[in-house]
Amino acid sequence: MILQAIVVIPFLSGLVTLVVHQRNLRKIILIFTAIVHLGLTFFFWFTRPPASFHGWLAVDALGFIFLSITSLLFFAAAFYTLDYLARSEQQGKDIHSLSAKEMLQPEAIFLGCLQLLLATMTLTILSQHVGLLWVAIEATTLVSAPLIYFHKNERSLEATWKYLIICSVGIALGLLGTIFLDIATFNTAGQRVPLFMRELVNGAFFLQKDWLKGAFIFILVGYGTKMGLAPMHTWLPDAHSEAPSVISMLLSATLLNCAFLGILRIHQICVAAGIAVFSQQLFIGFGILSIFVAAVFIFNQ
Amino acid sequence: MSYWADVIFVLIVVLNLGLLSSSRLGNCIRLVAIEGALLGLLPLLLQGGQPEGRTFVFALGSILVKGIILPLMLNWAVREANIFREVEPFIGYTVSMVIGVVLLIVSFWISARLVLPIEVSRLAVSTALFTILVGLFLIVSRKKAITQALSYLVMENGIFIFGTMAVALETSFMGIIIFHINRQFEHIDMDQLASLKDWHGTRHSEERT
Amino acid sequence: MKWYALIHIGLGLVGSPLLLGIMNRVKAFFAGRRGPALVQPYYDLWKLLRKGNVYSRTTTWIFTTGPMLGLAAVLTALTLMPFGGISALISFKGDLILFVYLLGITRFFTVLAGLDTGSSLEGMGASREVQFSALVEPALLLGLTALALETRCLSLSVIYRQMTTIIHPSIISVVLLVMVAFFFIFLTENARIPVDDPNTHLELTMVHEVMVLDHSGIDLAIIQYTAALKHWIFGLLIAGLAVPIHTGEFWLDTVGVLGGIFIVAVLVGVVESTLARFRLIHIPKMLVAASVLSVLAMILVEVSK
Amino acid sequence: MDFFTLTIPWSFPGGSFSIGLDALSVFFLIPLFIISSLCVFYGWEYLKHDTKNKSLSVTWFFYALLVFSMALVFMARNAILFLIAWELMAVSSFFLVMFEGEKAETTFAGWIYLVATHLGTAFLLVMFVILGNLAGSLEFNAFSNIDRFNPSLAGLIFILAVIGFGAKAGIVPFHVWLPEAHPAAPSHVSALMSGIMIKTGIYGLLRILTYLGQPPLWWGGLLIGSGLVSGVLGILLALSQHDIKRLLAYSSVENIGLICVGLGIGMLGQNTGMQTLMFLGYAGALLHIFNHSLFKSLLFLGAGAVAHAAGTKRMDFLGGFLKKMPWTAGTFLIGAIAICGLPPLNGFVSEFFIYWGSLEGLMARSHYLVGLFVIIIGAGALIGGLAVACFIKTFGIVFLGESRKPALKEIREITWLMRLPMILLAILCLAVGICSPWLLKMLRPVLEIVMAQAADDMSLLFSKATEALSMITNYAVILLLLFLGIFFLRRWAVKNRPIAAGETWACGYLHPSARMQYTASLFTQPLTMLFRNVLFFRQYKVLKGKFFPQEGSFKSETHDPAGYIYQPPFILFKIIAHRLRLIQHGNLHLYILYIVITLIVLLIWKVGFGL
Repeated sequence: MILQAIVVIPFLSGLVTLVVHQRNLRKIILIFTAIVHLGLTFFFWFTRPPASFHGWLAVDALGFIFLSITSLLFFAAAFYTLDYLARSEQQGKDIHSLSAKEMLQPEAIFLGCLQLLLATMTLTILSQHVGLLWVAIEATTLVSAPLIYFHKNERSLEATWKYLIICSVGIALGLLGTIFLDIATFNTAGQRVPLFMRELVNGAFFLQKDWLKGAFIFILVGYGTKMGLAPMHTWLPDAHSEAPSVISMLLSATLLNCAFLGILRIHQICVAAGIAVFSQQLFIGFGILSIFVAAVFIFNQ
Repeated sequence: MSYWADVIFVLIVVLNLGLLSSSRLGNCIRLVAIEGALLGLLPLLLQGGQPEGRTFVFALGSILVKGIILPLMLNWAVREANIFREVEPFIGYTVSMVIGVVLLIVSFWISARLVLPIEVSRLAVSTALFTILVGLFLIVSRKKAITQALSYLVMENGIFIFGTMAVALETSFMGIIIFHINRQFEHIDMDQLASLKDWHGTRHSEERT
Repeated sequence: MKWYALIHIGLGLVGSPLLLGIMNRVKAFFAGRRGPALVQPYYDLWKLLRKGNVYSRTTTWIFTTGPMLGLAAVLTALTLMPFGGISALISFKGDLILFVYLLGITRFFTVLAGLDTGSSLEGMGASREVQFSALVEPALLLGLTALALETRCLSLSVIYRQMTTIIHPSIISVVLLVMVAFFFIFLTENARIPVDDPNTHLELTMVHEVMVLDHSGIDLAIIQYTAALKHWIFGLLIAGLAVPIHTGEFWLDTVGVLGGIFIVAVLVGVVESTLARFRLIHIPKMLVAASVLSVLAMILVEVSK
Repeated sequence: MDFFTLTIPWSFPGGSFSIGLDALSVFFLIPLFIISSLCVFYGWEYLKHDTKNKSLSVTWFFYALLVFSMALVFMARNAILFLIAWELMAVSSFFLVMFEGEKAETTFAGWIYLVATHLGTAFLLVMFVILGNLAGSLEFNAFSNIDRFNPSLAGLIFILAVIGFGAKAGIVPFHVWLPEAHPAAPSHVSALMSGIMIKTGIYGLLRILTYLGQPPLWWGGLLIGSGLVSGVLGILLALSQHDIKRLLAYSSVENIGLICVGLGIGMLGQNTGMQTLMFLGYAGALLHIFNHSLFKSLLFLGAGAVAHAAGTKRMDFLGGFLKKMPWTAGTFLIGAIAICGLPPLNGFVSEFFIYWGSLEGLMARSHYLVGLFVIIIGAGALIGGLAVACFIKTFGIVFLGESRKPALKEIREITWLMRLPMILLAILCLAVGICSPWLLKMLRPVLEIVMAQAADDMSLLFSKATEALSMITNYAVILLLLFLGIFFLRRWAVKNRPIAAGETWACGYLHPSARMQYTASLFTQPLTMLFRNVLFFRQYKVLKGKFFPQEGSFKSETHDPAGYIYQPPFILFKIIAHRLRLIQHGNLHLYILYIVITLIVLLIWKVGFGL
């Protein structure tokens, strides 16, 4: 039951913040969510909660690392945002230097989406079903779009638009990968393996190798775009430079992890299915390419 | 039963090729609408035996949305931004056709590798792959934001074909989820478009600053 | 303690100024004049010892310690030098390295003393001296190594004792080459004509003399005595090779070597009066020639074995 | 082997915090602690005036970190720990070099230093990986029981070690950072760096050599070759420098060259089985490491004091400092005599061993080795001669004569706190020079490790060496006694002679000025002209006016030939990086095109060909 709480609470508080009008009430809700989330994660450190929602949500070892990172960082981001909002408010009022077009995203939407982002990220981490994982990642993209579009000027609109288009193309490929995985589970023997991580890993040997490879490629490219692997990283610098610093911190620190988690899940399946060499080669290739591209661009900034 | 499915698949391939070569926006929207409607029928045919009620509702829903609602919204956006012709796309139409054929060959070749376990028509995988690749290609090769949204829809259709196959393979729950999420995305897409009517991928930060 | 080695050191201390006298007398003879008395250098030294000193205001304690340390180093080097076949006061394996570096100390401090006065002329002399000495050291060490390779032992006294006893045809060519190399080094180290003119009066042309330009009184005496001793040491180096006989009779050998040294002095006098000064850029070639000769000697030794 | 080991389990994969002390480590730790503690006194006073806007606590933190990391390098017994300490040393010394970061050339020097050390570390990384999987674990004692190597692999490991450690030690092709970084650092730091830090490279090389077993012939040859080239090129470049600290940095390159020659001779002895050759080579190298750390730090402290007092490091602006800074001048003189290897001091002892070693090698009469030893003796003597010239120039131009730029601020002798370390170091140099036989006895355990041989059959060698050293000590004493004798004789003789003061004789020129004195570059101009095709010698002459000559100017400088090796690769990388920038042009379509291309390529490659 607690497991559902850690997802539902941020979701509800996000919706409430969207609606509520008083400024400091919103802030209280934000702080409350951050504390509750961190408290629950801390609690999970001691007693690993049982799977809930008949197997769809569970905290496995891999997910737990990401969960602790995400909640800790969100906790920090929450406090930082309070001050950030106050300062940008101040900036907007007194110096009027912001160009006329420069308006700020209404605070309600900003804080609301922030909490929804936390909810969706927690959902991604906890989901054991591959399909649910895809839905959660899609949700994180949609929720984070308005966050990037905080300073409403022409450049951040363009950055958001790029972020949306490229990430949705990526996620569409991710969806295709999930479907490939689903088809891969249907083998000649006729019995089906449900798309739950536990069954997939145990029954991995019976999956069709070709479809599994196809699934891996699509998911790697799809979620790789979201994660910012080398050839697909092009949206990352633009989006992060336009987004407010706290958001780019959250994006790069936690959101990329969730996308990476998606890839790691499929990697688990590949390892179980015995084609580990195939996936490892790709990982190494993309890794080196990303390091090289990053080095070149850092050198030039 | 699979005969009809093959007909639909061939029709979809033809529609995609048509999309590649058409320069008028209205025409493109109409092609995508027909393609959406055809795809709506697919789950019924692929079901093989007696289609249950759920897939029936599902097919009807998808025809309704893909065939009618989305084109209307796109047309509204086109009228709103009063742009009717795709002006000098990155890659010319004839060249797009050639690339379309190449993509067809590639998708057939890859689908030959990905043998389907069940006796769904051989065309299914290749048509799906082809539609996705055409969608991706259109996003890249067309300048207008609206055309990009359109080509994103084409890619959705491609995935939908895969989805229907999966649905045929009893993962209906997945299909429904896919369906709703995409709708929400299209909606957000639309209002963004309204405010970006003249935008067509201007050059960004590095050069100007 | 070999007491007779002390005699040789005494001979060196007393006889070294005589060499200068001989050289001047030979030059005078070639020039057709009577020339100064043989013992004239002794008179000069005695005169300088009794004169007063004039110190430049820019000089410091280095100006006075330079010559003294130079003399001390040369005296220690003298104790190392074997007198022809007869071994030196103290000899140990590897003393030829110490010998070369002791001469290095003399050079180091005479140049520093020269620089202390801060005059541009002394600077010029110092820079030339430093250039030549940087090339003399390899030549000297290679020469000694050639001898060591020939006689297969590393102590100066043992080398010279071996050298004089075994006389057979192959050794003569090696000895000749090394002697010529040592002769070049003799001319450079002691500032003889082809390298530098000891009694010129134009400061711009001097090398060794200009560094001691500002010394006066007892410092000048010390420097001149050090120069004389260096003549004696290098003379010994060459004479030890030139006089091959080693009768075992102490007095006879000593007289033989003394004769050798004086012949070397006469030879230098002859060279001084016949040759004119080389241009400064040719002198490095001459010094490199010296080291090449020693290397050639080594190759001959290798080949003959 | 280690008489003290401490192993703490450590969660780092493959690594373990295992440190140990054996004779070799202790031999390197002693100079480290001596010099670092002395430099603290010096540095305290030296930095006191520069606190206008820099917080000293940061620099002293990094100073402590540097000393700690160097000690850790000497004690590390695990490859990972060694590399961590190595990296820590590089980073902390980088921050120390950047103390005067506001100057442009300091940042430039710091940047080159950082890049050079990390390139070197990359080679070390590869070497430790090879050694690691050969020995099965990354522990050093696991390396030692690798019984047999196939020769090509051992050769590769040796090459990597020479490049990796050579980059830190400053062997010629990799020495480019040394003359940049050392002058830029504050003097007490460059004293520590030049004294000890470049020795960590030699320590690493020695440590790895003990694991590689019997060295083949070409290893010794390589070390001797690179040593001689470093020696000659180092001293030639030192000769032609105007900046006093750059001069000292280049002379460090020369001394490292001599150390490598010693090591090379030792390895030749090990290969050909000639005991004396091996003993003399290694003993010479180790002694020179110890001696060099002493007199080089003394010289750097002296140079720092001069630069600090005068405000500039250019020798041509200095002059006549002996009269104003007697203590600094005295200690600098002792350092200069020591580094030239002149007898009474410690420099001579190690050079004596190296020459003696090469002479012994010559005696061994193996034909093709004779050529090598002749070259060593010839080049060694040349290096000695040039070193004498170089340090006569340094001492003469800076301390003797008149001050060339009277306008400089009033020069005062440094305070006692700075003088004390220099005097102590000078005394140490003299002490090591005089009582070298006892020092050799202390060296015995270290030599056992390096020569990987039992001590007993070395006793004959030891007795011969100590006998020679005691002779040298006697001669040093004779020299000093003679000097005292002459000194008192002279005082007695001069007692009642008139002493007059006058003007330096400038052959009749009426009003000589201080500017007429010889400058640094002019002093060594004959020598640098002799070797001008080795050094990149540039002269800039400006002569205005054809008939009525106005003012002209002359400037000559020598560039490091090795600098030109590293120019092209860095320019190439800059061009590539600039060209690659175009990927990020902001055009959405092409972004998606990248994704599509990756997808299709992967699909075709992986699924299509079914690889």
